[in-house]
Amino acid sequence: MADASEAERNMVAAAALSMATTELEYRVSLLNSMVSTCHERCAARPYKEGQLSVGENSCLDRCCAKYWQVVAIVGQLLGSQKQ
Amino acid sequence: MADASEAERNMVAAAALSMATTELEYRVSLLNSMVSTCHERCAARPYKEGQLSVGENSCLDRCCAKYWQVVAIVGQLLGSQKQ
Amino acid sequence: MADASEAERNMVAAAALSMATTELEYRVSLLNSMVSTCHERCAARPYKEGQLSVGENSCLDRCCAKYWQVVAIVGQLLGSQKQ
Amino acid sequence: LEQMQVRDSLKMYNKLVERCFQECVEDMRSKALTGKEEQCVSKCCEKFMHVTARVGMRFQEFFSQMEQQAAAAAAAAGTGK
Amino acid sequence: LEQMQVRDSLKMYNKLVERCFQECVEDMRSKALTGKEEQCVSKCCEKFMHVTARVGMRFQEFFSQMEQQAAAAAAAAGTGK
Amino acid sequence: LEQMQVRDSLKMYNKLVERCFQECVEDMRSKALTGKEEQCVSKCCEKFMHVTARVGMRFQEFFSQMEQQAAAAAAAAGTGK
Repeated sequence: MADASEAERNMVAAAALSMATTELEYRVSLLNSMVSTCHERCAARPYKEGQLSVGENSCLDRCCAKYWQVVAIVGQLLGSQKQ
Repeated sequence: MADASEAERNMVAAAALSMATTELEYRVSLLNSMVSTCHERCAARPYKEGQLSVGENSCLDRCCAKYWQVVAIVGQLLGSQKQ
Repeated sequence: MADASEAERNMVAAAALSMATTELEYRVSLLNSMVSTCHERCAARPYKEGQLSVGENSCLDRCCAKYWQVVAIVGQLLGSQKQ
Repeated sequence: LEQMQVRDSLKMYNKLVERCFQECVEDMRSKALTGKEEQCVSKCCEKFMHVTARVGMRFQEFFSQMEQQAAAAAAAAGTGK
Repeated sequence: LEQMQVRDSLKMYNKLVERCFQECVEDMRSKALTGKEEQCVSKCCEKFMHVTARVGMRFQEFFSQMEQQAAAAAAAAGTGK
Repeated sequence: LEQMQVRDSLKMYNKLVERCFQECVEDMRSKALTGKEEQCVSKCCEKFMHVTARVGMRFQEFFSQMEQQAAAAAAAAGTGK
């Protein structure tokens, strides 16, 4: 009996770890897309400075804000389609 | 003896599972490329409609047909080079 | 005692294998980017020949040489930022 | 395998967001999407799902056809004996 | 997870090299980077790191805000009982 | 590791198909590849394999050189003791 419940707990822990890993992978890949897309849009070319200017910084903030909105719209549409 | 053959069977099963996973990954990635490439080619811009028009649908069918032909040509050339 | 040291050796071996796999993945992905980028830059279009011309070959050699230099610069900057 | 499916759908989600952002978001002068951008994102996403369904259908047809041919060839080889 | 982090940073390293190569290396007439190309690669890399830091900050803000809202909603539901 | 190699070659296969499709297939007015498209795909694929071989050669040279230098440096450090 003790054995069975331990095995069960182990399985639950493994499933939780695997879900957490998937969630983490998702966030990492989302962050990477945001960085890449917003760098593309906001970094002034040709590269003269390594630092970000004030304009570039506020462009990045707006880019992130818009990105979250796109995430929300797409998530809603994908979710509604599944049902 | 029984043990050895069971271990063997387990190894064969594991190898088969791993091959099936690789095959599945290959198909998923092939499907993703087809979807992405054919969306690129056939979806009319700017996006006015969420639905596909008749023209878009037949464009997609032709795109898939051509894609398979490219898959075949490349597969043949990669195969012939290996030998 | 013998058991503990064997477990330890196993863990060290597993860690080494995992590091070697990561290193290998890194090299494979670096090679793939080089191939893709230098093909992009050096392969003459439209594709008339399957073979590489003399010009294409030396373009590829220079492309690889420049690629390594970029690898070095980026590596140095990423390294210096970490400390 | 179920785990793999979840991962693939999250990957597709991320890619769809990236694609529709790049095709629809025009400038960074405001913090909020304009009405036009928002509409474009919705249509882009909807269209992409329809494309996925259509291409997926053709994809499955192709593979099931291939398997039938392989089975037919195997049967023919058996008869030829 | 640590393993995953190492892999992710190596992946990012590779992508950064590819991006800055493509944006900065102009031609293949010489074996060595020109001074201009070299400078561009440095600035490209530096800028990218700053972009990563800024976007990462906004990213974490967003998720911690979401978690706070979820906690607040849970608390409100508890009170409502 | 062998498994990894199979996966990598399948990945490369997929990417090669995508690349040559995008560079060679010009329009979607017919269900079959035109002669010109077909030829382009063959040349594209062949050329890519040659590029891979050439770049792979330079790649290996570079890493074996690096390892030699590391070995030489280690030997020099040993002598210096």
